[in-house]
Amino acid sequence: MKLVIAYIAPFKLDEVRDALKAAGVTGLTAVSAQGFGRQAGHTETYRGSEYEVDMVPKVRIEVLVDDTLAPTVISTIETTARTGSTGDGKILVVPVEDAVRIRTGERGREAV
Amino acid sequence: MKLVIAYIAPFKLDEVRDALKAAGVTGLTAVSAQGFGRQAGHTETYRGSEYEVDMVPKVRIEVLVDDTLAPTVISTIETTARTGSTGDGKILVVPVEDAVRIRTGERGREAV
Amino acid sequence: MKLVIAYIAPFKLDEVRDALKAAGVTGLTAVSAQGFGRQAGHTETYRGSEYEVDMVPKVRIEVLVDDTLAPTVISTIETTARTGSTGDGKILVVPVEDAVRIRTGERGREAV
Amino acid sequence: MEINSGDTAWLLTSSALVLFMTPGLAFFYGGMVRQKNMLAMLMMNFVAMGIVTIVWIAVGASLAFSGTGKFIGDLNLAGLMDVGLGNELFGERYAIAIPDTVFLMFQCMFAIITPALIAGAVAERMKFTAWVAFILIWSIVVYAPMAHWVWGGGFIATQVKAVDFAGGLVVHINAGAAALALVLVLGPRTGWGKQVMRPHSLPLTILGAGILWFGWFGFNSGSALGSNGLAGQAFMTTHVAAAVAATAWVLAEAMSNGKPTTLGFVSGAVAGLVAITPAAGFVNLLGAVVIGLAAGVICFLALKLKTKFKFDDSLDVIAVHLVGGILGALLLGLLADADVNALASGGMEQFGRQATSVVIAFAYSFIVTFIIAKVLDMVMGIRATETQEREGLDLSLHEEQAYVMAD
Amino acid sequence: MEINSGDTAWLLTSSALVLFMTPGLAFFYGGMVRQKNMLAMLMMNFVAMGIVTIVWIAVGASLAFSGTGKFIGDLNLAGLMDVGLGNELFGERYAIAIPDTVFLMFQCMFAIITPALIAGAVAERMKFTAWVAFILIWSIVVYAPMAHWVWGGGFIATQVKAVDFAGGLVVHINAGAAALALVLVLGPRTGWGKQVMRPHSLPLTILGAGILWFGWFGFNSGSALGSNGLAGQAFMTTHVAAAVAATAWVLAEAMSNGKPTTLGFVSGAVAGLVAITPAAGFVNLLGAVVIGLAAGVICFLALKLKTKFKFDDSLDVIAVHLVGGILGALLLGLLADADVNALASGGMEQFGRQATSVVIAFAYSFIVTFIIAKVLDMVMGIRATETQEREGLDLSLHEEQAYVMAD
Amino acid sequence: MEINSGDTAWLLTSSALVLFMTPGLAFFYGGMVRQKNMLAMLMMNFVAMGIVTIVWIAVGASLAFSGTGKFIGDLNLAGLMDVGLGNELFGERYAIAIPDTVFLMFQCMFAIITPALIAGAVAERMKFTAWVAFILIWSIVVYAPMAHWVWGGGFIATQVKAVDFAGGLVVHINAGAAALALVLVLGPRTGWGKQVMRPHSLPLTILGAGILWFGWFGFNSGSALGSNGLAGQAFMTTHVAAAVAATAWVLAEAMSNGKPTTLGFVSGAVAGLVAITPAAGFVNLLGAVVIGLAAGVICFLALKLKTKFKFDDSLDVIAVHLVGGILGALLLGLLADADVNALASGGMEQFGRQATSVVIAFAYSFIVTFIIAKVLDMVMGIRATETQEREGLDLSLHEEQAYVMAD
Ligand SMILES: Nc1ncnc2c1ncn2[C@@H]1O[C@H](COP(=O)(O)OP(=O)(O)O)[C@@H](O)[C@H]1O
Ligand SMILES: Nc1ncnc2c1ncn2[C@@H]1O[C@H](COP(=O)(O)OP(=O)(O)O)[C@@H](O)[C@H]1O
Ligand SMILES: Nc1ncnc2c1ncn2[C@@H]1O[C@H](COP(=O)(O)OP(=O)(O)O)[C@@H](O)[C@H]1O
Repeated sequence: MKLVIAYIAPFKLDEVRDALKAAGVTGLTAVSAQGFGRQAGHTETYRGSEYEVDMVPKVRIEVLVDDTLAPTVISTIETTARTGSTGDGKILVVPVEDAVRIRTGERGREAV
Repeated sequence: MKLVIAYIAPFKLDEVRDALKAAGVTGLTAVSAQGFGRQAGHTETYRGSEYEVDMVPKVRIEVLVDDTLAPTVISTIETTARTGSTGDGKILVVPVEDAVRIRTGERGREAV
Repeated sequence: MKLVIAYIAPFKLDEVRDALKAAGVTGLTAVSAQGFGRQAGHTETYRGSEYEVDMVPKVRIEVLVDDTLAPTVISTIETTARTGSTGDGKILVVPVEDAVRIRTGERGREAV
Repeated sequence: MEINSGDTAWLLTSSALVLFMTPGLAFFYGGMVRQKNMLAMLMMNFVAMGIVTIVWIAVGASLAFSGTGKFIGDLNLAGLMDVGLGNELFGERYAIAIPDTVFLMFQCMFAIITPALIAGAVAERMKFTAWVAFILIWSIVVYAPMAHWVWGGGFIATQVKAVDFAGGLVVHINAGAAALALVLVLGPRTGWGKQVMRPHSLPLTILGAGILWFGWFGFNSGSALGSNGLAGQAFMTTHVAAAVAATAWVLAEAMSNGKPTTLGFVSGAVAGLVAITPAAGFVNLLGAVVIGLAAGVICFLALKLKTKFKFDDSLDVIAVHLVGGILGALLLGLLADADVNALASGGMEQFGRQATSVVIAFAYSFIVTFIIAKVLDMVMGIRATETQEREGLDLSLHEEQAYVMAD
Repeated sequence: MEINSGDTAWLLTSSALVLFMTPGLAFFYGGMVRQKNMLAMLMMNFVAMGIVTIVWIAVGASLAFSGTGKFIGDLNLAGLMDVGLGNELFGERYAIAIPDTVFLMFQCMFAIITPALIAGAVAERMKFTAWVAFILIWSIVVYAPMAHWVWGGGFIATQVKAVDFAGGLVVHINAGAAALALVLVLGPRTGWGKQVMRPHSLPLTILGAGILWFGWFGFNSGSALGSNGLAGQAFMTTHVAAAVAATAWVLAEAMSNGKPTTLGFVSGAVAGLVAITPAAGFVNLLGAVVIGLAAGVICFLALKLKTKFKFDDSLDVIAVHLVGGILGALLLGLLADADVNALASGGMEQFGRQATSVVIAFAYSFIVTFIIAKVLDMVMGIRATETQEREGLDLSLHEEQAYVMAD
Repeated sequence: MEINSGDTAWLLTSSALVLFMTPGLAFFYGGMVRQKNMLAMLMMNFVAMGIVTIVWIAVGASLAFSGTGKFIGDLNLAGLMDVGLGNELFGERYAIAIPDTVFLMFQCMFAIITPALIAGAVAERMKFTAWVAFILIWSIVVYAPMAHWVWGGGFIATQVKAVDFAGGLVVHINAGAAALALVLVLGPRTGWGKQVMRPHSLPLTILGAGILWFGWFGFNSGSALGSNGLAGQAFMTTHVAAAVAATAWVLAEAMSNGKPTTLGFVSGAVAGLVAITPAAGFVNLLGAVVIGLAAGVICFLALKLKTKFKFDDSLDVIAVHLVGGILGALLLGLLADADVNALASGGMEQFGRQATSVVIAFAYSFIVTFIIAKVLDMVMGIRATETQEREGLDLSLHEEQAYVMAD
C-alpha cells in the first residue's frame, strides 16, 4: 500500500476529489496548509507597512491506496490539479506498512 | 521506528489521547482535517439551495513510536476510536528512518 | 528522496523557513497542529471551572528533499528551532518512493 | 396626557436598544458553545424575535396589559386592532406621554428576550422544533400572566405590593426558574462531565456582552417610560452596578482561581445588570454599588457551587439570571430610597413584599415550565438524538455550517 | 416651525442608526462570501460611507432636495454652504421641526446604504476601482433624481402621486434594479455553478442581520421625521413585518427543504424589512402582517426560481431587495389605511399609482445603471481578472488577509 | 433651566452610544493583535468600563466638575452622594436642561474610553495587573485634572481660553501623549522588527470601526449637551470629516503603496473622527472637510514616518490619536466659525490659544504618565515576561483561549 500525498491549490480540491472518486478511490483526507515554493508569495500591506508573505494557501491531501491503484491516483491528481502555472503543487508517494479500518478491524488491503 | 497515522472522529480525540497516554505513548500531534470515505456526507442548505458536502470533519493524529510499541498504539487507537459506525476512520503505519529531538539533539529511539 | 517532517513552536516558523531557504531548500509545506508531549500543557479557566489542556499549539512542517540534502535540512531545523526548553519539538525522516511536480509532470529528483 | 416628543424619542430609542439585546444575547451565548452548535444557538435566540412578536401582537400584549384582572388580563386588545396613533390606552393609566404603539413595542422587546434568556440553559441539545413550540406556549402561559401581575395591574403590584422596575421578576427570575425546570426535564449534554466543552469563540461572547451592556440602558432607563430624572437615575444605577459587579467578579476570581478572566469580567457585568434591573429606578447610587458588589461576588460563588449539582445548565442561566434576579429583587426591598422613587421605601416591610413576590414568581415559572416541558417531551420529544448532538446541531438540525474556511 | 428637541433627538438617533446599517450590511454580506473575498466585500460597503457622503454634500443633496423641478433638483444647495443651524430650508416645506443639518444627514445615510446594497450582487468579482467609480456616478445620476422624484417634490410625488414612506422605490427597487443590470454586464463568478460557494461565516452574517434589524428602526420610524404617533406606528409595523417575514420564510423553507435554517430566518427578516419600508407609515398592523407574510414567502420562492436564471446575483439582492421592494410598494397601494396616514388610502387608484411608480423606478434604474456599467467596462474594465478571483480579492486587490491565525 | 425631555433623550442616547464605543474600540484594537493576545486586548478595554467607572463616581467626577479651582476641582461631590434627580448642580452652570445624573454619566463614558485608547500602544506585552493599576491612577491624576482644566472651569477654559468641543485635548491628545510615555517605558514587543506581526482578524477590526463611527455621533453631537441646532451641526461635521478622512487615507495609500486597503479606510475614518472631535461644534462644513482631509493625509504620513522611530506603538495610537488630536485642536483655531458657535472665532488669536493648550495637554500627560509608568514598573513591574509573551497573554495572563475550533 502507498500513501499518496499531494499539495494542491485550494480551488482545485473539489475537482480533484471528484476525479479521484471517478477513478475508483474510496477515501481521502484533506488538511489546509500553507506552502512556500517557486510560486511567488504576495505582499500584504497594513497601515502603510508592506510585508512580503511567501506562504501561499494550499490544501494537503492524502490518499491511501493499494499499490496497483497508485499510478492511477497520481496521474489523476496530476491531470486534474494542473493549471500550468507555478504553484500547482507536488505529489509524493510514501510506503505504507500496514493499514487498519477502525470500524471493522480489517487490515492491509482490505482496510483501504 | 514507525509513524502511526490515524484519521478519527473529532469527538474521539480526548479519549484516544488519554488511552494512548495510559498505554505509554509520550507524545502525539493532531491536525484538523476533512475526510471523505464511505461515511455519508451531509446536506447543507443556503437560501433554498442544497449542497451535498461529502467531506466530513475528522482529526488526523500522528504518533511516532518505537517499533515494539507500534502494535499497542494501533490496537489502542482501534479500540478507543471505534463506535462501530462508518466514519470511525483508519490507521496507517509508515516507516521512519530517523528521528531527532530538537531540544537535545538526541536521535533515533532516544528521540521518541 | 526523503520527507523530513518536523513539529516546531509556532513562533519559530518564520525563522526556520528563512534558514531552510538559505540552506537551499526550495519548498516547504506547513500545517497548524496541536501537540502533546513532555511540555506541560496549560490551565484554562471558564467561569471558575479549571480545565487542564495538554495540547499545545505547534506547527507541523514537511520538506521533500533529495537524499543528499536531508542531513542539512535536519540540522538546519534542529539549530534554528531549538530554544532549549521542552516543547521544541521533533524531526522525523520518512522515505519517499516517488515525487511529481504537477505543473510539469517532472518526476523524482527533478520534481523536488 | 399629551404625547411628548422627548419621552417618545427616548422610548423609541429604548425599544430599539432592547430589541438589539437579543442579537447581543445570541452572541453572548453563541460564543460559549462549541462551534458545531453555534448557529443552532444563534437561531434559538433569533427565532424568539419572530415567534414571540407574533404571539405578542396576537394575544400576549392583551393578556398582559388589557383589563383589570388580578391574575390575567383580557383579550380585548387581541390582535392590537384598536391601537391607534395616540395614547388613549395607556397614557392616562400609567401617566405616560408616549404613543400606545411605542409602549406596546417596548414591552414586546421584553417578551422576546425573556424566553431567549432560557436558551443558554438548554444549549447544544434541545430540539429546535420543540424550542419553537416551547417559547410559543411559554410566552402565553408564563410570560404574559407574570407581566400582568407585576406591570399590568395584577395582584403582585396591587396586593403583594412588590415592585419591579425593569424586570427582575418578570424577566430574570422568570427565565431563570424556567431554565432550571427545563434543564431537569432535558438532562445533561452527551459527554457532559467527561468531555471538555470549551467556549469556541470568546471574542463573540464579549461582543455580545458589549451589546448587552449598551442595550441594557434601554431596558432599565427606558423603563422610566419617559425622558426625565428617573430615567437618568436608572441609567446611572445600571451602569454603576454593571461596572462594580464586573470588577467584583474578576477580583473574586483572581482571589479564588488566581487569574482574572475576560469571560469572568463580562459574566460579572451581566450579573450586575441582571441584579440592578428590578432596582434601577428605586435605589440611590450607594444602593447600586451594593447590588453590584453582591451580584459580582454571589453569582460567582453560585457558579462555583454549580459543580456540586447534577444538572447541566450549559451557559449558567441559573447562576446569573436566577440568582442575580433574586438578589436584586430582595436587596431592592432593603435599599429602595423614597427620594429616588416614592413608590418604594426600603425596610423590612418592602423586603417582605419582595420576598413574597420572588417566591411566587419562582414557583409559578418553575412549575408551569416543568409541566410544559414534560408535555412537550411526551408529545414531540424535546431532545436532539445523540447522533445529532455528536454531529452538531448546526448540521443535523439546520443543515448549515457556521464557519467554512475552505478556499 | 420651531425646532423641537424631541423630534431632533429621534432624528439624530435615527441618522446614527441608519449609518450603522451600512456596517451591518457589510457583515450581512461579508459572512456570505468566501473568506478570501471577505475584506473586499466589507470594503465595497464601507467605501460607500466615504464616497457617497462626499458626493452627497457636493451635489447629491442639492439635486435631490433643492428647487422645484419635476425631474431633478437644482444646484443651489451644492456644497451645503448655506445650511445653518436652524430649519429655514426644510422646516416649513416639510412641516418638520428638526434642524436642516439633521434632515440632510438623515437623508445622507439613505444615499449611502442604497448603492451599498448593490454590492451583494457583484460580490467576489467586481474590480474595486470600478466600484468606486460606479457608486460615485450612480449616486448622482440614479440615486439623486430618484430621491427627488419621490421625496424632493418631483413628479412621482406630485404627478404620479405614488407614496414611499422610507424608500421602497428610492432604496430597494432602485438598488435591486441596478443590481440586475450590473450583474448582466459583469457576468457570473469564475467557477459559478461548478464550484460550491458556501458562506464562510454565517455568524457574521447573522450579526449583520441583527444590526440591520436594529438600525431599520431608524430607517423607517425615523422617516416620520418626528417623534410622534406616526413614528410609533412605523416602528411597530417595521418590527412586526420583520418578525412575520422571518417566521414565514423559515416555515416555507421547512416545508420545502425539510430544514429551517438560520440564514433563512435572517434572510426572511431582511425581506420583511425591505417590503415594509415603503409602507411603514401608511399601513395598520394587519397590513404589516400581510406584507410580512408576503415578503417571507414570495422572496423565498423568488430565490428558488433563481436557479432557473442564468445570472449570478451572488448574495440575492434581486430576490430580496427588488422583489421585496416591489411587493411592499404594491401592497401598500391596496393596504394603505387613511386612519394611519391621511396621505394615502388603499384601493385600486392608489395601487395603480404605486404600480406606475414601480415601473418607472425599475426602468430608470435598470437602464441607466446598465449604461453606466457598460461605459465603465469599456473605459476601465469592471471585472477582476480570473487570477485575482482565484487568489481572492482581498489579497489581489487590497493586499490584505482577513484572518491570520498563525502564532 | 427646567429639564427638557428632548435634550435628555438625546443625552441618554449619547451616553449609551459613547459607552458602546469602548467595546467598539476593543474590537478595533483586538482584530489587529495576534490571536494569542486577543482576549488580553479586549480585556484591557473592557476593564476600563469597570475600574474607571468606580474611580469616576468615587472621586473623578468630583475632581473634574466640582468647585471652581483653576487646576483641580474639589471633593465635594465625591461618591456622587448629593446628586439628585434634578439638575441643580449643572443646569444653571452650563445652561443645560438635562438631569445631573445624565451629565455625569455622559462624562463618565469619556473618562472610560480615554485610558482605553492607550491600550492600543501597549498591546501584546503589558501586564494586566499593572494595566489595572495604571488606569486607576491615571484616571485620577491625569484625566480628571485635564477634564477640569478644559470643561470643568479650569485654567485652559478660563485663562488660556482654548476650546475643545468633545475632547481633542482631554481625550485624544491626552491619550496619545500618555501612549507615547508608556511605550517608552515599556519597550517594544519581543520579536518586534524581526517577526511579522499581522492583524489576526481584520473583520473584527472593521466591525469595531463601524461601532466607533456609530458611537462617535454620541461623543461629538452629544457634546452639544442638548438636542438642537448645534447638535445637528456637530453630527454633520463629524460624519463628513470621517468620510473625507477615510477617503483621503485610501487615496494617499493607493498613491503611495499601490493598493487601497480596508484597514486604511477604517484607520482614516478614525483619524478623521479624532481630528474633528475638538472642532465638531465650532466649524462649518468646509472646516470639517479641511480637517478630514488633513487628518486622512497627515495621519497616514505619520504612520509612514513611524518606521523611522525606535518605539513600538503597536496599534498606532500616536499616529492616529496624538497626531489627529493635535491637528484638530490647531485647525479649529484657524477654522472656527462664529456663526456656528459664538464661543470661538477662527484666527491667529484663537490659534495661539489652541497651540498653547496643545502644548500644555501634551506636556502634562506625557510627563505625569511617564512618572506613573516608571513608578509602577519599579513597584510591580509593568511588562509580561518573554515566556508569557511567547505563549500569548490570553493563556499566560488570563488562562483563556480566544478560539477553540476543536469538535
Ligand atoms: N520541497 C518541498 N517540500 C514540501 N512541500 C513543497 C516543496 N516544494 C513545494 N512544495 C509545496 O508545493 C507547493 C507548490 O510548489 P511551487 O514550487 O510553488 O510550485 P510548482 O511545484 O508548481 O513549481 C508549495 O506551495 C508547497 O506547498
Ligand atoms: N483511502 C483513504 N485515504 C485517506 N484517507 C481515507 C481513506 N479512506 C478513508 N479515509 C479517511 O477515513 C475517514 C473514515 O473513512 P470512511 O470510509 O468514511 O469510514 P470507515 O473507514 O469507518 O468505513 C474518512 O473520512 C477519511 O478521512
Ligand atoms: N511521539 C510523538 N509522536 C508525534 N508527535 C510527537 C511525539 N512526541 C512529541 N511530539 C510532538 O512534538 C512536540 C514537542 O514534544 P515535547 O515532548 O513536548 O518536547 P521535547 O521533544 O522538546 O521534549 C509535541 O507537542 C508534539 O507535537
